[in-house]
Amino acid sequence: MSLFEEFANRDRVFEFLTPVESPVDVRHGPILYLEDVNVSFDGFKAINNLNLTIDDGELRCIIGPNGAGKTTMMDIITGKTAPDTGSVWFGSRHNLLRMNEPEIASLGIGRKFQKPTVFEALTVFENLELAMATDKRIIPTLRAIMRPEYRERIDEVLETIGLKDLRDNLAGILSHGQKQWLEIGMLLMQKPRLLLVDEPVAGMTEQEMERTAELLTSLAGKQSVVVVEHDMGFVRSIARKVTVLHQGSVLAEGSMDQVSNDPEVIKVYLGEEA
Amino acid sequence: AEDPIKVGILHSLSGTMAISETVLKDTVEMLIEKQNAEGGVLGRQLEAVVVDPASNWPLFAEKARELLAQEEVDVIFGNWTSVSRKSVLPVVEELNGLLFYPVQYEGEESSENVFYTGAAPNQQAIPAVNYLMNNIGVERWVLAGTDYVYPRTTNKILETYLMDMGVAKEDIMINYTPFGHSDWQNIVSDIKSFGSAGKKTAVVSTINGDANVPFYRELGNQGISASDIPVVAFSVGEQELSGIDTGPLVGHLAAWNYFMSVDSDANYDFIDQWIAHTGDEEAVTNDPMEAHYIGFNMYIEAVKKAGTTDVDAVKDAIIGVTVPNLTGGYAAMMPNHHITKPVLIGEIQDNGQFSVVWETPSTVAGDAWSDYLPGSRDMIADWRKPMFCGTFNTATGKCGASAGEMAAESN
Amino acid sequence: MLKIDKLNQFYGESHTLWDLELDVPQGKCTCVMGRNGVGKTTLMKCVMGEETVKSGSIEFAGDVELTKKKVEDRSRLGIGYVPQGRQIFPLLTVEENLRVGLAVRKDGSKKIPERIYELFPVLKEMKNRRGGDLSGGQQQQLAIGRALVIEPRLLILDEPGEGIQPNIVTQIGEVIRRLIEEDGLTVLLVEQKLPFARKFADHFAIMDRGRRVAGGEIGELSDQLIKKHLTV
Amino acid sequence: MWLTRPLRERSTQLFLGVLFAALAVVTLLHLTMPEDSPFYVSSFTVTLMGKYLCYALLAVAVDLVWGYLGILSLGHGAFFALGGYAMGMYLMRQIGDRGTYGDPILPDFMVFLNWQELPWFWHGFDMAWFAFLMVILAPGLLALVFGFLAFRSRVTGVYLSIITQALTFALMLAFFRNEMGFGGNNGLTDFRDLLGFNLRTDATRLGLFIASGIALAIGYLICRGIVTSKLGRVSVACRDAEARARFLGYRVERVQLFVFVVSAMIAGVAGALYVPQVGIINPSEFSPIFSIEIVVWVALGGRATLYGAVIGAILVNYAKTVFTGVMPDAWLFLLGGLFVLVTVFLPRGIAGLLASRRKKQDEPTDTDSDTGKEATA
Amino acid sequence: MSIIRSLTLLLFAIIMINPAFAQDQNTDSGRALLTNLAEAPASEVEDAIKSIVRSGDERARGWLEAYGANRLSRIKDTGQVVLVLNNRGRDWEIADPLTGENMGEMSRRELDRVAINNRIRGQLEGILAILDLNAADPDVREASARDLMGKVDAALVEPLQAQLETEENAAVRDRIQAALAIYRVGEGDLDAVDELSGSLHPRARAALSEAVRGDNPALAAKARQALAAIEQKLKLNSAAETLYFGLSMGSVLVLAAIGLAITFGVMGVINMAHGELIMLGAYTTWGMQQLLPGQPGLALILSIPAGFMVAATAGIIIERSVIQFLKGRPLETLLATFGISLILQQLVRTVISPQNRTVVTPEWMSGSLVINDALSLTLNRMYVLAFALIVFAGLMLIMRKTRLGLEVRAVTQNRNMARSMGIRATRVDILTFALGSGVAGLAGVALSQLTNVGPNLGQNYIIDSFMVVVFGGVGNLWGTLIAGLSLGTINQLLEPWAGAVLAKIIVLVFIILFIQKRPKGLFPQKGRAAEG
Ligand SMILES: Nc1ncnc2c1ncn2[C@@H]1O[C@H](COP(=O)(O)OP(=O)(O)OP(=O)(O)O)[C@@H](O)[C@H]1O
Ligand SMILES: Nc1ncnc2c1ncn2[C@@H]1O[C@H](COP(=O)(O)OP(=O)(O)OP(=O)(O)O)[C@@H](O)[C@H]1O
Ligand SMILES: NC(N)=O
Ligand SMILES: [Mg+2]
Ligand SMILES: [Mg+2]
Repeated sequence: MSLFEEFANRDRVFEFLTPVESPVDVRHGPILYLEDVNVSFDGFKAINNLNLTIDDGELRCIIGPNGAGKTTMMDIITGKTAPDTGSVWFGSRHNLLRMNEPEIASLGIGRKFQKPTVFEALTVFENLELAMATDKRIIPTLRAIMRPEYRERIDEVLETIGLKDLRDNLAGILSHGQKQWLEIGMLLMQKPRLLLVDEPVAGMTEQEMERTAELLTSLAGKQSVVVVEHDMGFVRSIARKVTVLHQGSVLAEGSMDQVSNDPEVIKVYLGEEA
Repeated sequence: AEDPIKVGILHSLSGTMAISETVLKDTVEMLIEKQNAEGGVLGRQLEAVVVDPASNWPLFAEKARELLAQEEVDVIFGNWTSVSRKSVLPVVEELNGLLFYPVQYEGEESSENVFYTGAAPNQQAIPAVNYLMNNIGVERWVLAGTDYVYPRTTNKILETYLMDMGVAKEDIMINYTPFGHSDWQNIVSDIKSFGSAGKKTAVVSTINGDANVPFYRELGNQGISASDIPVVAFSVGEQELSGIDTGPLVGHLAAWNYFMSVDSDANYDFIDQWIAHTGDEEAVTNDPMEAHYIGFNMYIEAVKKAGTTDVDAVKDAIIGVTVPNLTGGYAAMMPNHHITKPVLIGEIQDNGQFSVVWETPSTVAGDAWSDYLPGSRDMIADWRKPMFCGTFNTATGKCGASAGEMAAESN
Repeated sequence: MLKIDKLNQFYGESHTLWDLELDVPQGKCTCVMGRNGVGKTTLMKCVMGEETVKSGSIEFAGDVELTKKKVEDRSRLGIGYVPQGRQIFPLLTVEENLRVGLAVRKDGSKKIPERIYELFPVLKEMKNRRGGDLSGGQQQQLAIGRALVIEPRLLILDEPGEGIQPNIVTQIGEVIRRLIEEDGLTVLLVEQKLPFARKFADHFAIMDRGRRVAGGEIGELSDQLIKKHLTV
Repeated sequence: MWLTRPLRERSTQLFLGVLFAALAVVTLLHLTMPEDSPFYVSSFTVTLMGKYLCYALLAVAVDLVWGYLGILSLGHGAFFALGGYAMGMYLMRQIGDRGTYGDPILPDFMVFLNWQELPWFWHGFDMAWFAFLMVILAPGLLALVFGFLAFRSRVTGVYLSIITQALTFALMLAFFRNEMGFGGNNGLTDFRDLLGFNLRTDATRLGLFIASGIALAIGYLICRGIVTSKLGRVSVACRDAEARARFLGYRVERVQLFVFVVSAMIAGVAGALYVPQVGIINPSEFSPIFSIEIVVWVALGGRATLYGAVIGAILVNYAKTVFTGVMPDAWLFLLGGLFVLVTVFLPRGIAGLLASRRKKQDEPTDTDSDTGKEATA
Repeated sequence: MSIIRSLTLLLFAIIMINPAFAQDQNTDSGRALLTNLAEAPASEVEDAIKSIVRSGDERARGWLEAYGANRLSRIKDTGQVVLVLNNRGRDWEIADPLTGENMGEMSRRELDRVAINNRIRGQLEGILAILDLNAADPDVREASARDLMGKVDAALVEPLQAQLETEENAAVRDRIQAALAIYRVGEGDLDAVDELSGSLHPRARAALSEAVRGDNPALAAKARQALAAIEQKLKLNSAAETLYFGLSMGSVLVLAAIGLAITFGVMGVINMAHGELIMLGAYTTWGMQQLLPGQPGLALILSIPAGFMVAATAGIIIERSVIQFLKGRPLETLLATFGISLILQQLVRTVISPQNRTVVTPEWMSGSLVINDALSLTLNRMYVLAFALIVFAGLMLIMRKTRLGLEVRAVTQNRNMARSMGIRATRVDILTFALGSGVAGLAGVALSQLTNVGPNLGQNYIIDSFMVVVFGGVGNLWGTLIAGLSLGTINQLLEPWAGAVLAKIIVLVFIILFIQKRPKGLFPQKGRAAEG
């Protein structure tokens, strides 16, 4: 890239040059659309001709062996990793490959990381405050004040994620599972159109799993949800449509029953007795 | 007894300049000790007040103020770099102090409150160039210096001087390097090819302090010997040589007003005293030390003459005071607050000393305002009444140059 | 094999483990269960020495008082540790990650036991890739493999199935059983997933708010206990 | 409003209270006490304290970016020095024809190095408003350009630290060059008056001291305002988990740029107030070691507290003043020893000591684990 | 020049006609000659020298050499000329130049140096060079012949040609031929141009340029051709020279930075005292040379292990007393080590001296390796370059191939886990810090051969070192090597046209811009692993 292009790179810092944000256009079908995406790391093909479509309001489970490329796929959608080839569209208007992470996030794509990632030096409450869907530009953020309705909303979410008692504790001291919940809470605060949830129930008890399942199912319809999970019990409890990734591409897709009876899926993923 | 006379010592004891300045602090302490042993002056003892301005220029001003305002010293001996002097100058002028500045410098200054006991350019640079031109037959010149005001000014003066003497512009090469420059490969190689054009070439070095060791090393290693391309330095003295393996440098030159090897009894006594004071058999003396020696003795004489340490009285009394220097002659304080000095050219020897190869037939009076700079050609300084002016313009007959003449002058 | 007695631990001011008692019988798999944040991981860290205990004792192999041992020496005694969150060395290659444990081995072998690669073939395949580049599940396998390199007598597994594909979870369970049965390994397992625990553990202990509140043979793990202690 | 919010905090009230009390006491003692009274504060001391206040303001600026944004700037001296040069240029122009050579336009150093006319970048500095604007704009602009490039490219951690160091180092070398037209190594000196007030009078000195105190108060308030706003929390978020902040929709690089530029401007003001009080500005203020020293003051005082930075700056510099006078040969041992001891025994600096006294943790201070990762990775 | 001209014939006469000149052993004539030299006013020194040479005295050469080296003095009281054997300090050891007998020590006050200056020294060297043309050592003969290039005049042609007949060494013959050719070009000899066409010697070039400018058109044309060819060659040589300068400067940067690449890059300690550890290595070299006076080479070699040990020990003390308490607080190490660096600097100032110390360069490291007349590589820098590469290779081996390397990396990446795996982290910390510090000490040993050994030594390298480590990519030793070498080379490439100051500024700006392109340095840790 020439120096000039570098400076002219539109979607970086110049405020007045950033594309005007417009609502997601889902009149013509899916909310998320990946076509022929390829990624390789030092020659290793992590994503291989991946095609995937998520409909508006859908709850989709994605399963697949370790290293199938599930997390990498999320990295691509959220702008963290740039694919070598392919296209990724959010609705029919937004080409995600031309945007950076904050832009994608403000379009309404929220994400929970596989390894829970929260702001450890801030309190639980502040973590949620920052996640809240508000004007995130500099000056408005500087002048932002804590309105009562915000507080209510945060308290609501604290209730949902069961961290009410820890609201003024630093997030850094939370246990693994508690961090998972906090991150889910941050996702809720964000009110995204599309939630990407990477292994939400890892480290949760059965009962918490149930709660998570309820939560995610209740979101579906209003919001679209993509869940990656290895816990088959959990997947079964929420699944409508399941996609199986293997070696960077779709191996099977269909209802839970269809998929779990697919011999290929059993061989590479579920194992004989699952 | 009466209160002691307080002598402020304002030399860096830490930081980059500590290398050069610490010995000057020790020198003044030694001189004070000796004076006290001889009964002090006016029946009063002397007391040193030492502070460390830590090679930090604003700190120099602050410490000067501390010495004058808090400690109420009667006189200050201090500074090495010109920038530290410039920083201190407004303070000593404001608080009407006395400062003895012992280092060769670029000139272009004469303050009512400062006594310049180091060399002005006409007491070092010009005679050295004359020597090279007349005695060595140098026709091509490399003016190499550290990029700060002393080398800049000195080289400006020398350039004008050389051109006046008929040296062509392409026979002068000017090169500036940053402080502490350590990689001289390219520059030495350039000097080498500049010097291989057939004409006798010499380097006039105003390279400062730490940069000299790697410079001379590189000269030696690239095989430039004193008989090919001699280097005459204005900032390399015995102190600097004590950090260099002088074997390969024999024959390179320095111009000063004093060398430790000078064959005079005053000098030998001074050296004995210095060695006794430091307890180091290898301790060396150098030119700025001599400058402090002279300055200190002048101050004592002036106090005796004035009969008081009152600053204005001492200022008055000191002009015309004459004391022995260490080279067997006398130094006199001139009305422009500079002193008379002999100019010596020395060659580096393998024992880290210089051997004097040439000296001016008589002493030279320091010139505050150079004759080779357009702005100052007409200026003189004279701190005797009634003139009492550091910037007297002989063309206009007024104290302080005025704008009109300046413009005419620079065209 | 491991006998924990009246263990108390604090994070700064907050009392996390309260007079905790736990018995891990030799050659068996003991599973510690409990809700999030009750202190399971903390307990494991105390055993490994990553957290200091305030009072109480941890007795290993009948005669060694662990609380008096340095962290480094605990692995030398034969304790392998698979921490929660994997904790692999991200910039070391897979092979180097495994080699780290070699120094502790009693036999002084300089070679990674072939067995590890048999258990987790993916590690062999990726042995020159840096640990941090692996997928989550691959890292978990690496962490287990790494703990096995030292051929431990006691293996501590903190939620080992987390993020691993089902067939490998099963496989890990089987490996654990095999090691218990063939080599007489003792296993201390932290696990939330009931089916897994039921299938592979011999004993269980339930923790709540830093205390041990129930325990016994795995068969005794009743729905009632579960309801009482494992649901919110 | 974000600026006034800190006024409701106890810590800010305390800080401002102490600061203004100190200003008042010093002023009173200076003006009312007879010179031989033990309570008399000499104008030397007043100026010295004015200098400390400037350093304190500089330290606050550094703490803002380091403590709350995780940007360890090893080049903040550059912004300080630029502000100082802008002020110095104004003061030089104020000398007018009172210089040695009497040139009404050209400063002395230009005359005797034979400059024929004023370089273009010296124009306008004869006007106070322009010069004072440049005090803020010059460092701000440099920070903007530099930060824009660096943050956009996501340069972080030590990489950022080192290029800030490269920046100040390059500027130092550039300002050393006599060709640059800033007086080379000698810098700018021999100032006479500021806004018509003679710099060599005690009244002006006192005025500068008070101005420095007020600047510190305002600077502290601005920083505190940012820190306690939501933007402050976003900064901390960017510091600890940049990627997470991005995925929440925050333009991390803009947050960084904003705070960095504000900090640079504050540093510039500190430099501008410093110069007339010490009487010289020269390229050594650009030296990397000076910038490192600033960081050391902040660390010693206690990072991410702002008032800790003030304490650190004043304490270290006071110690320097005392030690260099009292034990000129050994003061570096004392100062060096102080740094070592504080680090080892007071992990959160002096502010940490105060905070642990109060047994209340109202500051998000734990930070190193993540910023340090850069260094360990 | 006149003295050379008049003496040459005479010398050759002596050498050629009667090489085994029977000397008069009369001591009195020697004494008279020396006294004559000592007393001669400046204008008559030439004659005094002439008479010494003319005397044919066997000891003449020794006297002249002593004279050239400022070692002839007179005792003030007696007027006796003596040889100064040791001229350091206040008392000098002297000997009788006539008998060689040692006369013990005498105060400097009692002695009066026999004055000499550069001009006379130059003439002396010329005389000695001509004498050398007859030396037994062919290298000496070659050097002597080289010195004669461009200095040949009509008087010398014949003796040189005679010498050519008998000279067996080809190199010496080439030199003499070239020297003669330069003379002949001046005389308008066309064939001589051919002989000079390949020569890179500046004198040959000067002669050819002269010919181009001269009024002999045939000669001028031919000379122009020859010059063009020479210019071509020179360009190549100067490119090679610049590259060498660059690599050599780069190797200094690498050496200075490589220890930091361990303590900072690998361990994460922001070690502001790194420069002072380098300084300790340099002072060790000085100390060694003080312990072994007269054996600078041996001392230097012994300094390599000693410098390593001294700095490593200092490193261990620093680690144990300070760094170990700062685990997990890497930024605070900056504060503490900054303090340590201040203390170490001042310690050296107080204990040793605020002044620089002299470190002698051994014979075998002085001077240059002459590739050709236009290209010679300075030896000290060549050794430093080689040393840097060896140190780098050694470190690389340790970090890649030994258990320690693995453990270091494991500990720095995850200390708790490493300890849980049985790694004795404390021991690893100590060893690693000692290793990094020791390597800094090695750098100091090498730097003592290039630059000042003084309390400021460390300060001069600390900034550059951090720059190199970071530019190369933290934690990557290869990065440090490549970064150091390339920054050095860029700097030296820029210097000829930008000047030293601007070149440095450009390099810094280059670093700033480069980091924009590669925010993790030259060799970044890529991928997820790096993000942790
Ligand atoms: N930066 C990288 N460099 C090299 N290989 C990588 C990199 N990132 C990912 N990989 C590889 O790409 C593959 C896909 O990784 P990814 O994390 O997407 O898997 P996943 O489906 O999320 O697995 P899991 O269920 O275990 O989390 C893995 O084999 C991984 O090792
Ligand atoms: N470093 C710490 N400082 C303070 N409190 C901590 C720290 N680490 C953990 N805690 C607290 O201690 C309690 C026990 O944590 P621990 O990690 O042991 O839980 P756990 O039982 O392993 O939970 P999970 O199932 O979520 O992994 C939690 O409430 C947690 O908030
Ligand atoms: N005056 C000098 N040498 O700076
Ligand atoms: Mg994954
Ligand atoms: Mg846990």
